[in-house]
Amino acid sequence: MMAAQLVGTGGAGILIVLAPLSGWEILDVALTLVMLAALASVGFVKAASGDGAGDPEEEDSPAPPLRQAGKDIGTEADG
Amino acid sequence: MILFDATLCALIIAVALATVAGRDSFRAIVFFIVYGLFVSVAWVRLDAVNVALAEAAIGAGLTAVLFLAGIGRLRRAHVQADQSVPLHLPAALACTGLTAALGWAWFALPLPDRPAPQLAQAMPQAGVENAVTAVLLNFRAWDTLLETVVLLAALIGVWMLTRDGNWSAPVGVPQNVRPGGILSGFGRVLPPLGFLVGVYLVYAGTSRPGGAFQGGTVLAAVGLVAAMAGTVRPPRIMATGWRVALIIGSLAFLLAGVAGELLGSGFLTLPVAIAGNAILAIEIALTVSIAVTLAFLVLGPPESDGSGGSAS
Amino acid sequence: MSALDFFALTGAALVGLGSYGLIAIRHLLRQIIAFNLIGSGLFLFFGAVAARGGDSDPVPQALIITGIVVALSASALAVGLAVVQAEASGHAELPDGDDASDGPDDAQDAT
Amino acid sequence: MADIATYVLTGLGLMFFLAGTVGLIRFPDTFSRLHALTKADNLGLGLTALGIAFQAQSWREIALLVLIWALALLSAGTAAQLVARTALNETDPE
Repeated sequence: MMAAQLVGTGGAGILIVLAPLSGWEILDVALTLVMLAALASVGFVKAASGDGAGDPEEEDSPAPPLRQAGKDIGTEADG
Repeated sequence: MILFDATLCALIIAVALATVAGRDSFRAIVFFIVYGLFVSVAWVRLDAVNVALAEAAIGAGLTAVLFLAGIGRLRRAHVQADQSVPLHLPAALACTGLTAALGWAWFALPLPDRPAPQLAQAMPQAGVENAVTAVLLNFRAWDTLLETVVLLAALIGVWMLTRDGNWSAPVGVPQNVRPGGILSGFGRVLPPLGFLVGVYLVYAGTSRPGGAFQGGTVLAAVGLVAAMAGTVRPPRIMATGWRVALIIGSLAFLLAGVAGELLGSGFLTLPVAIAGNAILAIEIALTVSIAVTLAFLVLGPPESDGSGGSAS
Repeated sequence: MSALDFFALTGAALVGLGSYGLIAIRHLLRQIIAFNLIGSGLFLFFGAVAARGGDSDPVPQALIITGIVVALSASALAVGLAVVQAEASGHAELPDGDDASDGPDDAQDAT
Repeated sequence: MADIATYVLTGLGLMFFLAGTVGLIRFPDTFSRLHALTKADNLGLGLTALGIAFQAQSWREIALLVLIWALALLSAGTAAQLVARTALNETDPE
């Protein structure tokens, strides 16, 4: 699970070091990598949780008051 | 640098081996993410930064999250865990043969005289400085137009898998988030930053590496983080506004194509005078569509609480 | 050996590895992962061919970007189908399709 | 002068990367591995970015480097917390 983090920081590190050698535009690649590694670590945590979509912080309390999150957007037409 | 390249290639193969031979699917995905990183660096070394961006965003990012979400959905359905893979000798032999054949093909192929001079001659008429963007949105616009249709077809295919009872539920599995927790805080801080990064990539795509696909993928990732952290609730399939967002890219493309026909330069051929502005407009519309489509593809068909897997 | 040779041969090796995974692994999700390995191996091979002969050629790069996006959408559909199959059968594997040819083995197992 | 700063800072950063990765492989449990990875690697990334920033041609590159590091720090801190909580849930079921 920590691999996602290692990929984010390690990959960004490799690309940053390469940047002066093979062109500064690869900083954009490093930025993208860090962004997506953030998403991947959320994905990992979610996949490791009990129902595949949980929050590890909620699962230690016995009866967690789950909320189904946030406000509705884009629900103009219902089926 | 050749030592760096050799090490990189060895690492790619080692990680791919671990992906195939790993103990369970969770580990396989871990290695797949690392694999995506290395392949992305390989594209940088091959002097294809546009592809490196796409691989970093899609290969190492969205695809892995798609598989992780797949594991989560299998777990919801109480599917039994997988076992390790026994060695399959005939398959191993056949695949070694396949690799050997491809390697032979590499050394047997005649050296082409590339890049073809036509592209360099045509670049002044493209309207953008990034040659890859010019190819994608102008010279080979047919490919990209049909690709947006493929994306839509895949999304329709995914939505066809929805159970009848879930049709009006929000897309994807219901996400549980502790209010005020770390995850929900992250879901508020990251999206604005990520949105900036995505828009920057699209904007950069006209003159340097980047573009609608890369920027759209980052925006899709932002949407996915927001959805998984509970900042926003995913929309329903029936939501009209989101349906418009899905098709606006293909629509803009078609409109530009028809405009090219009317202005006399031929269907999907942008007249030189308006090429720059037209590409920017297409690119913005395309980014919206790609971002929404990819995010919906990764979220999967709607599933409502409690009925996951019990309906059969 | 030039650097391009390394990348092309890596691509070839990835195609082989991915094909092996696709054949040998029964778990559907991991088969899809193996399928993605084949795809990116082919892209790498193609990219190495494109980088041959000097400057990098934008046309193959554009095709590869298209390919990466299409591979993702195909994978999404495949994951959706795999989950439905797993929900219906309780296993994330396809049933043995060629029961007829495996018949004798099955009979032996049964007795 | 700028070159020396780049070499020193980048070298230092790579050492931290190495230390963090060795820690990830060698440490016995999730928590100590997380500690090695999160702190050492992100310090390494920051030092590397600082070192490379001395070579930058324009402010755009420096801004990008800062943004990369900031994003890495933000996501590493969050991920460390969440991964640790997941590991805690696994080792200590109620």
